[in-house]
Order: sequence, then structure tokens, then C-alpha cells
Amino acid sequence: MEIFDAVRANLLSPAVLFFALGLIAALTKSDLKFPESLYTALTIYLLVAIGFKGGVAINDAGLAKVWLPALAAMTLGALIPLWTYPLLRFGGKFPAVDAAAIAAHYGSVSAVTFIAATNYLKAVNQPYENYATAFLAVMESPAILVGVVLGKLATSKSGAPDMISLKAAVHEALFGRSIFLLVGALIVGFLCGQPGMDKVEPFFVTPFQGVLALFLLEMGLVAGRRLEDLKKVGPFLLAFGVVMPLLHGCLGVWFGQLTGLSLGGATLLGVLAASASYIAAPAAIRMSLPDANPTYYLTASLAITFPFNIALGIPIYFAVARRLYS
Amino acid sequence: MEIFDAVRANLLSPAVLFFALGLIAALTKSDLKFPESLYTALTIYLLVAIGFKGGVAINDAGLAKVWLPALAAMTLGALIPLWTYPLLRFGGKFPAVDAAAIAAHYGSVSAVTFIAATNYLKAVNQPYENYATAFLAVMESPAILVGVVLGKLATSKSGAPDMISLKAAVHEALFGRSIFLLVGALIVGFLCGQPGMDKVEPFFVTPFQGVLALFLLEMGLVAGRRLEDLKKVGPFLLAFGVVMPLLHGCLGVWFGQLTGLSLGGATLLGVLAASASYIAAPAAIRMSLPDANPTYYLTASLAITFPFNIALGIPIYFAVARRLYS
Amino acid sequence: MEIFDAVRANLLSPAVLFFALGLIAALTKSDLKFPESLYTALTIYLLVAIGFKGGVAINDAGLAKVWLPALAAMTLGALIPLWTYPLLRFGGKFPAVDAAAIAAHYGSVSAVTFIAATNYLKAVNQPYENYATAFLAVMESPAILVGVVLGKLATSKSGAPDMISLKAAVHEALFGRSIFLLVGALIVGFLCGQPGMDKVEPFFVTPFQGVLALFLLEMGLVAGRRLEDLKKVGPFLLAFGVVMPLLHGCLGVWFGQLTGLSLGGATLLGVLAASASYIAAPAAIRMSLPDANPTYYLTASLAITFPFNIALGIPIYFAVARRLYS
Amino acid sequence: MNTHPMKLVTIVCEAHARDAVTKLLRDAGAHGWTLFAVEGDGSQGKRPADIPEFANVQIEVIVKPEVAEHLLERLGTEFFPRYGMIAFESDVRVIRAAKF
Amino acid sequence: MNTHPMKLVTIVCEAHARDAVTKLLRDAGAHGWTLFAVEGDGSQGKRPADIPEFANVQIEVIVKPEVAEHLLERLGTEFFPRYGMIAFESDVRVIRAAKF
Amino acid sequence: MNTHPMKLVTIVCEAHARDAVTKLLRDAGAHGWTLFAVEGDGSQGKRPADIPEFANVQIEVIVKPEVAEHLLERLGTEFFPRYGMIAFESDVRVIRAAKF
Ligand SMILES: Nc1ncnc2c1ncn2[C@@H]1O[C@H](COP(=O)(O)O)[C@@H](O)[C@H]1O
Ligand SMILES: Nc1ncnc2c1ncn2[C@@H]1O[C@H](COP(=O)(O)O)[C@@H](O)[C@H]1O
Ligand SMILES: Nc1ncnc2c1ncn2[C@@H]1O[C@H](COP(=O)(O)O)[C@@H](O)[C@H]1O
Ligand code: NA
Ligand code: NA
Ligand code: NA
Repeated sequence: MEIFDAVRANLLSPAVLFFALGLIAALTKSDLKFPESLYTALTIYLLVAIGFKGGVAINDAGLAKVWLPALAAMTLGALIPLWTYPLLRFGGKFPAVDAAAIAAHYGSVSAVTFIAATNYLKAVNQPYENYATAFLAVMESPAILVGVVLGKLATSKSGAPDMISLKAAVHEALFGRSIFLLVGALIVGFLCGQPGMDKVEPFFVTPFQGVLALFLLEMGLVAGRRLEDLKKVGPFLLAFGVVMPLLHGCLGVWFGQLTGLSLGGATLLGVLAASASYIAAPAAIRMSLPDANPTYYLTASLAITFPFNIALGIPIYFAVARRLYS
Repeated sequence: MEIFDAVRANLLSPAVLFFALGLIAALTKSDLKFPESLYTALTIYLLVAIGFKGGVAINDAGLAKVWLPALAAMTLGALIPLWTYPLLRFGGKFPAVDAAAIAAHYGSVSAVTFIAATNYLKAVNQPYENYATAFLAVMESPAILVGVVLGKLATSKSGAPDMISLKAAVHEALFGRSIFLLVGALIVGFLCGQPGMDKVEPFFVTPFQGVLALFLLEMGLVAGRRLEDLKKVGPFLLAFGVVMPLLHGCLGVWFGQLTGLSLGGATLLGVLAASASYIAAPAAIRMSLPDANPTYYLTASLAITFPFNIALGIPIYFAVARRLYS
Repeated sequence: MEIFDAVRANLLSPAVLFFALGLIAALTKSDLKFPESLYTALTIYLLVAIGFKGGVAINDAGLAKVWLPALAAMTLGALIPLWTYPLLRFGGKFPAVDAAAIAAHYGSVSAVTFIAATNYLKAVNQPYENYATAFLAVMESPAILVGVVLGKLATSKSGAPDMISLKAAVHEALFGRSIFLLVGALIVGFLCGQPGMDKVEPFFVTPFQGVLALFLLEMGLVAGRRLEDLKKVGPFLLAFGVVMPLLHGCLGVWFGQLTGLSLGGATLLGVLAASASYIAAPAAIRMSLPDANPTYYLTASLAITFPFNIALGIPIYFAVARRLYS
Repeated sequence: MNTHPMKLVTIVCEAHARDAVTKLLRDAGAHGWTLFAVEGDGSQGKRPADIPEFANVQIEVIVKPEVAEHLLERLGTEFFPRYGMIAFESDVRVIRAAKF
Repeated sequence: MNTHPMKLVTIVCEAHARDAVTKLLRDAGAHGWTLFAVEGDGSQGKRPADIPEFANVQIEVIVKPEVAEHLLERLGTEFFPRYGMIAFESDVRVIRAAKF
Repeated sequence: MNTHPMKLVTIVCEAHARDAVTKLLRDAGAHGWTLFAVEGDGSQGKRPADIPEFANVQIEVIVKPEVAEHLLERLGTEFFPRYGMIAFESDVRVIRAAKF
């Protein structure tokens, strides 16, 4: 039964095992802690490395190949909040602003989940379009903007204009650190092309998988510390955090096939659609929708969806893609 | 005269020279300082790398080979406090709680000293059992627990139950960050085996020696800043910090031979026995024996025994092992 | 037209493009920020790596080859303040203490500019003396000391002896973190030679160019945040920050040729002469000439001369050297 | 040295509120501020500062009494409903009153 | 905005005492605390914070006067004999007294 | 626990002034100090603490009233003309007055 094997292969990879180790450290109340500056440093490294690699790949492949699936990815990201918002609002009985905030997170993407997926594909020797990073880059912002607009429409009366200005949201969604690093490195990589890659490959590519393993140890710690918040968010959000990714994952894979991506590329688009942002979206939402309760969207994306995708989601979306492409 | 050559080879290695550079920086009051988060990051890297490597090695060798010498290592670690405690108490006239605290440090081990020793053996082309890391892992906790118990028996009357609970000591000795990282990475490595190693080798193995050199620069700074405390601890502890390692080193080498280790493996067991903990033990002791004076055990392990082992101890134990095995 | 090509080749390198990305991040007020400890960690890595590499190179080449050009470099560094000081004092109408402070910065050197230049030469396949790092090492301090003396002569009356002691300046100029790391690693490399290099090469050499690219991203951020200070310093200092480097660059190239350096080596000596310190000098000057206004010297070296050299200066000095050597 | 009475207003809030708060300080008429990262625990749960989303900052600002009054006013009405935070004022004596 | 008088208790102690102190705060009835790493110098020598074993933390806690009293009491008797530390209280005025 | 009145002198200054200030504290008769890195904004512009050259430190020192007086005196005359900084004092009550 292929899904089972796919999952098993994933669970025994260093990255996932180190993530589990981090979870255990948090649950056993070990005093193990990564300094915040180490977390930030690793984030910067991963975003710059993946962005640069993707840019070089676009340079190799040519924009002609990239624009269509990229457009599809962008559209998908922008659309997701349109059904997750009403679902949360009326199905989950969430306040409008919270529903909008959560919707923004699930329309946006998680770079680390994407990176873990590329490593998984490498491990199972499944080729994929290296320029897929471009999809990651274009999917991060749109959903955030859509979500903020939805939230504004619902909270248009309340005061404190200085904080609820849409402008801030747009700026944060376009120049926030994670998006800026990713898109910036992508452009740098695109301008340098292969000659530039030859210079920096030993730093940005060769040790990449090991760095990811170390980073996932930290992410396990971070997610583990949030597990107690699961009680606070209620059963609906719990189910939402697992079911929606499965749904969006299939949708993403299907979009990938429609736009002519390979089996690997479609899997990655599925992973992106299924993933929920926990860096870009929280920062932008906190600034532009301060009335939304962070416990909801952070717990959902960080403590539910992220671990689910890392452990089970990725191989599942891959199996789905295999089914679809066979 | 072989000891002399062994020492000379050691003193001209980058690791030891950078350690000396750090000492000089501290003594010349240079404003050179590593941020604490860099120290923590390097510690995490070294522990995870060595643990993972060891786990993969155990997976290769099979547990059958490992358990006996590991048991011997563990026993040795647990026994050391039983003679160092009375020696400090009655020979050194130390208060019971301080004697127990210091004894715990010398029964436990220093991961960095162990790592430096493996690098030394590589440099002199002396093969050793890669799974020796298992000995490091199992030797860290037992002596701490024994030391804490000894300390408790001596201070059983005094108040503040919340702090002096043995439970805290056990938890710290088993889930403290250094032990948790080492054992955790060991298990991860064991589960992944060689396929996992292939993925992360360029990060956890290839640059390892260079990272160690940089870390020892920092350790030189740290140790150098403590040198002025040497005055405070008195001649007995000074002698203790040099003589006991030599004694325990020979003991460890001998245990290694008895349990069928190779020349290299026996040297490492000697190094472990000779080394004194300065990460795991101080944290555990400070929490479970707060009445013990940190100046004693930190100065002894950090400012006396650690530099001695790095510069002279390692090659000496190796020479001793060579003598024993010839 | 060769200068144009030389500049173009430089502008499309990852290092320079990442520097530009950092500038853009600062100008667009992105919330991208490197933790200070990451900046410090990268600085330590770059200084130790370049120093160690240089030391090994001196060990290979032998001191006989190195001493003459090194002496020339040192002299040049010490002389530069002698004409920049009066120029700033009387031409720029700067207070004596500020003129002295700025002069010290331009006589001293920027390690990062030097490193960027070595990478540029690698990129254009221009061989150079690896021991050129020695020139970097010996040029950092002399100008600082000369500058401090000039400043003292001008402010000899004013109070607070504890701060204006020349002793502090000398100590800072010789044991300040950047100089200490560079010279220390140089000596360590010299003592280890190639056998030591073999051990640490995968960490200190292989990923070096990639680390530099990441560091220049941060330097772009840092420099970008200072651009608003350009208004405060006035047109004279603006011109000074661009014209003097060109002048000193040619002078350095010429000194290089006189002392028998290769085309590559002469270029590097030019770069060193043209560069202005922003780590060693500011620290030393702030302590020994506290009455000097940091806005002047920091803006000049960090926001004017550093970006100019990284983007245009380096290829220009190289083109000049090519002209001179053809 | 003659010292001058001023108010020190201390704010501890989540890192994401940083820009909004510092903007408020400027609007309220503060001439400067000091800020640093802190961990914390409170009614909204632990802030271990392991990632920016769970980090706190402590902001200290020295202002004239009337500015402090106005500042706390706005913090209480605009910020407290939205952010996990505390704010308090205390009496200090500064040198160089002109700076504040 | 009407403010309410409270006590700010500040504790500077070695990092290894952190858990013991925060536990004490809870026991003594504090509803929260703020903590950050500091360097220091004192009777027990320099604390350069180069490694955790030589790091300090500063803990700030706002409590009702009677809680402050009790807190300092226990710090003085249980902690001062064991740890390198200082502790002091000062008067502050908070908004939202209910939080404390 | 009986507490003893003391002065808390707080100094925020550029990181490069650190050694000069701590030396002054010793000279003035302080028995210890606490220090940590901070960001800031003020009359001399932003101090984002991105590099040491643009970093601030906050130094807290508890001293007897007369020492505080003397300390602020020297800070105002020797340091304020040279460094970007602020300094202020406040009243605190310590336990173990002997330490200060
Ligand atoms: N009683 C207190 N004393 C000191 N700091 C507090 C206190 N209560 C809350 N804080 C700080 O204020 C932050 C937000 O508080 P809260 O909104 O109650 O979670 C906490 O994370 C703490 O850093
Ligand atoms: N007079 C003081 N002013 C401010 N902080 C102090 C003072 N004395 C001690 N400290 C802080 O308290 C810590 C422990 O003090 P001690 O037990 O005297 O070594 C020191 O490391 C400093 O951080
Ligand atoms: N009003 C204020 N409140 C709090 N901190 C201040 C204030 N003014 C200045 N500072 C701090 O003191 C440092 C130096 O101030 P200045 O010399 O005015 O630039 C600033 O970087 C801030 O950290
Ligand atoms: Na998504
Ligand atoms: Na031992
Ligand atoms: Na120069």
C-alpha cells in the first residue's frame, strides 16, 4: 500500500526525526532552548538559500516555462481564503476578524514545509522543477492581502486608525522579512545564474539538508511548546487544521497537473497549498488586524498543520500525485 | 621519547592553537567576546553532530558490540565520586556539599574534551571505535546522580525543600540540554543509519573539525577569564585538578582494554574518565545542591582540568594506551 | 573599454548583488534585521578564516618574500593620515579632533573590502599572493595610532584623563577584537601550515564565498540605515569619501609594483590603501578621542567609502593595476 | 548636580506591537525611548521569546508628567484591548531636563 | 487614566536560579513576571554572561504591597544565602490594577 | 524583612562608553552594577543596535544617596558632553543594605 511506504520513508528521515526530538524535548520540559538569534539566523539561511537556488533555476529554465504555473499558484493562494473564511465564520462560529486572520494563514504558505518537501522528493529520487521556489515566492503575499481585506470589511468601524491602515498590511505583505529575503534572493539568483551558483554552492546548497535537520529540531521545540494551547482552540479548529490541508493539497496537485508540471512539481504545489504560514502571515496580520486573537491562527498553523504536514501531509500529497499521474 | 612527540603533535593542531589564542585574548584583556548565543549555537552543533555520528556508528556495528564497554564506562563514571568525595572531604578539608559537587563533576564527562580527543586520534591516524560516543552519552549522568545523593546525605537537614528535591536532580541529569541533545541525536542517528548520514554529512561531518577549532577559541576565552579564580580555590584543588585526571585517565584506558576496545577506543575511554563536566554537571548541581559553592567546581573543571586535558592530557593518555597495548 | 567590463563583472557577482539587496531592504524599510550576534559571528568567522588562510600562505611562501611589501603597506597606512588630516582640517574646515579621527579611519583598512577584492580577483581568474592578508594585518593599527596622536596634540588641554589616555588607544589598536582575531589567526595558520589547513579547510575555505555573500547582505542593511546621515556630513566629506579612495588606491597599486608584488597583489594593496576601517578604528577612536563626532567618521567610512569600494572601487583599482602592469 | 523630576513610563508588550507603540510615543511627544527584548509570563500565557511571534519587548520612556498621563491614557484605551501588555509609571530625577 | 499604586520587585540573580525564583513568584501570588539576561559585577565577582554558568537574569515582577513584603522576606531567607543576587522594591503606578 | 532606602542610578549610553562608565562607577564607590544591551532613539538619532558601533547599553547601579549625587555630578560634567546618553536616579528599598 503505497501511501504507507511513502509515510514510512518520510518518518525515518533525519529531518523528521529531529523534529520529533524537538517535540519530545518540549514535552519532557527539557531545558534545551535555541537562542532566538539562532532561530533567526537559520531562517535567514534557509530562505536565502532556497530563494537563490530557485532564481538560478528560473534563469536556466527561462521565464516562459515558469509564468503559467506561477500564476496558477498565485491564484490558488488568493482563492483559498474565499472559502476558508466563510467556513470558519459560519461553520466554526469564529468572530469575523479571527476567521479572516486564520483564512489568510491557510492561503499563504510555509517555506519550511516546502523545503522539507523538496528534501523528501530528493530522498525518494523524485525529480521536480527546481524553479518551483518561484511558486513559494508568489503564494506568500496574496492570501494575506485578501485576508486583511476580509477582516477590514468586518471591523471597519473600530478606532485607532494608525494601526489598522491597509497600507501597513500591504507593506508588511510585500517587504516583510521572510518575503523580502525569499524574493530578493530569488532575483539575485536569477541575475547571477549558474556562474554565481558555482561560487556560493558549497555554502548555500551542499550543507543545506543538514541545516534543515537542525532547524526542524528547533521547530519541534517551538511547536511542542504550543501543544498546550490546543485545548484553547476547540475541536473545530483542530479538525480544520488537518482536513483543510488534505483538501488544499489535492487541489494544489491538480492545479499542478493542469498547468503542466511534472509529478514532483505538482506535489510541491500541493504542499504549498496545504501549508499554512507561520512567519509572514502572523507578522502582517498582527499589524493590520490587531483585534484578531493570535492564539487561534498561531496554534492552528504552528501546532496543528505544520507538524501534520511535516510528518504525514508531504508523503500523502506525493502519493496522491503519483495516483493522479499514473 | 614518545609522550613528548605525542604532546608536540597535539600542541601544533589548529584546535589547540586556537584554544591558546583564546587564553591569550583573555589574559591580554582584549575586547574579543563571543556572543552567548554563538557559544550556545556551537555547543548545539557539536553535540548533535557527535551524537548523530555515534548513533550511525552503533547502527553499523550493532548493539552487541557496544553494550559491554558502554556498561564499563557507565560503572566507571558512577564509581569515581566514591573515592573523589572522601578525598576532597577529608584530604582537602572541603565542606561535604562542596566535596560532593566536585566529585560529581569529575565522575561526569566533558563532551568537548572527548571531541578534541577524537580529532587528535584522527590527526595521528589512530583508528578508534566510532560508536565510542555511546560511552560519552552514558557517562554523563550517573556520576551526577551519585554526587547529588552524596551531597543530600550530608545536607539532609537544611530547608527550602522546593530546591533540594532529588527529583529535580534526576530530571536535570536526564533531560538537561547537553545530555538530551547528545542522547537524542544518538538515537536519531541510530534510527537513520547510513542513508540518513549521507544526507546530512556535508553539514554535520565535513566542516566539523573547523567548527571545533572556532569553538575552542571561545573556550580559551572562557577558561582564560576564570584563571584569576585559581587563587580562590587553594593548592589542594589545583593539584586535584591535574593529578586525578592522570589517575582516571589510566584507569579508563585499562577499563577499555579489559572490555576489548581497540587502542584508540581505550584512549577515548581514558579521556572520558579523566575529563570533568562543565555543562551538564554545573546546571544539575546548582539546582539540586544550591549550597555548594560554584567557584570550586567550575574553576576546577573549567580553568584547571579542561585546559590540562586539551593541551597535555589527551596525548598522555594516548601514550599510556600505546604502552599498554604494545 | 576595460574598466567598464571590470565593473560589470563585479556588479553581477552574488556578493555585490546581496549587498545591493541589503541596501534596498533598508531603503524600503523592510523589517528584515540580522541579530547583532549573527553579525558578530559572521565577522569572527571571516576574520579567522582570512587570517588563518593568510598565515598558512606565509608559511608556504616564507617570511623572506613577505616582509618588504608588508613594510611598504605598513608605511603607507601610517603616512595616509599625514595628508588627510590637514586636508580635512583646513580644506574641510573640520575641528582638529574630527579631522584626526577621520584621517585614522582612512589610513586604517576594511577587512571585508579586502575579502571582497580577493573574491573579485578569483572571479576574474587573476592570481594574487595569498599572503597578502599579512598586509591587511599590519595596516590596521599604525594609522589609528598616528590619528590618535594627531588628535591628542590638538585636544591636549581638555579634562577626564581616564578616557583620553594614549595607553588605552595603543591597547585597543593592538588588542581590539578585529585586529586580535586577524593577527591571531594569522599566527595560528603560520604555525600549523598546510597540515593544519587540511583539517579545517572544509569550514574555513570551502563555504567562505557564500558566507561573504550573506555577510554583505547584512552590510547592505547596515550601510543603508546610515544613508540618511549623508545629509549631516556635508558635501566636502561626501567628495572626500570617494576621491581619496581613488587616490589611495592608485598609490597602493604603485607601492605594490615598487615592492615587486604581482598584478593581483598590487591590486589588493591598492584596495587596502583605498579602504577605510569601520570596526577597529571606530572602537579605538571612540575610546581615545571621545570628543570626535562619530557621525563624521562612521558615515564617511560606512555609508560612502565602503559601498563605493565594493561596487566600483575594487574593479577600478584592478583596471588601474592592469594598465600599470601592461 | 541638580536633578529634575520626570516620569518613567515602562511598557512590556508583545514584539509585534513594537512599531505601533513607538509611533504612539512620538505622537505623545516623547523625545526618545529605550527598548530591549524580554521574556515573560502573564494572563495571556508564557512568552518564551523562542520565535518573534512569542517575544516581548520592554520599552522605557522618560517624559514630562503630563505626557505620561496622556500616554497611559491612550495605551489603556487603544492598546490594552488588543495586545498582551502591561504599563506603569514611576518617579525619576534626571539630569539635563532639556532632553525630555 | 487613573493609575493604581503597586510594588515593582526587581531581582538580579544567576541564571541557574531562574526556575527556583520564578516558582517562588508564583507561590507568593504574582500573576506574571518579566525576565531578561544581564551582565553584572558584584561581591561574588564578574558575571560576563559568556556561558550560561556565568550569566545573570534580571526578573521584574509587579505585585501588591503585601505580596512584595512576603516575596522579599522569602528571598532574603531562602535565596540570599545560596545565590549571588540582589533584590529591591520600588513604587510604581499601573493601569489595569486587576491584572496584578 | 526590613528594607533599606537606596538610590538606583540608571544610565543608557552608547556601547563604546561602557568601559569608561563602569570605571567611573568603581571610582565613585559602587560595589557592583548590572548591564544589558538595548536599542534606542533620542536626540542623537536612532541606535538600532545592528552593529556594536550603533549599540546602546543600559547600566543600573544601586548606591547610597551621596554616591548617587557624586555619580550624576561626574556623568553630567565629563560624559554628557562626549557621549550620547541619559542618566536618572530613583528611590528603591533593598534587602541586605550591607552589599551596597
Ligand atoms: N505582574 C507582572 N509583573 C511583571 N511583568 C508582567 C506582569 N504581568 C505581565 N507581565 C509582562 O507583560 C506581558 C504581557 O502580560 P499579559 O498580557 O498579562 O500576558 C507578560 O508576558 C510579561 O512579560
Ligand atoms: N550595587 C549594585 N548595583 C546594581 N547591580 C548589582 C549591584 N550589586 C550586585 N548587582 C548585580 O547582582 C549580581 C549578583 O551580585 P553579587 O551577589 O553581589 O555578586 C551581580 O552580578 C550584578 O548583576
Ligand atoms: N526620553 C527618553 N526615554 C528613554 N530613553 C531615552 C530617552 N531619550 C534618550 N534615551 C536613550 O538614551 C540614548 C541616547 O540618547 P540621545 O543622546 O538623546 O540620543 C538613546 O539611544 C535612548 O536609548
Ligand atoms: Na497554503
Ligand atoms: Na570524568
Ligand atoms: Na586605508
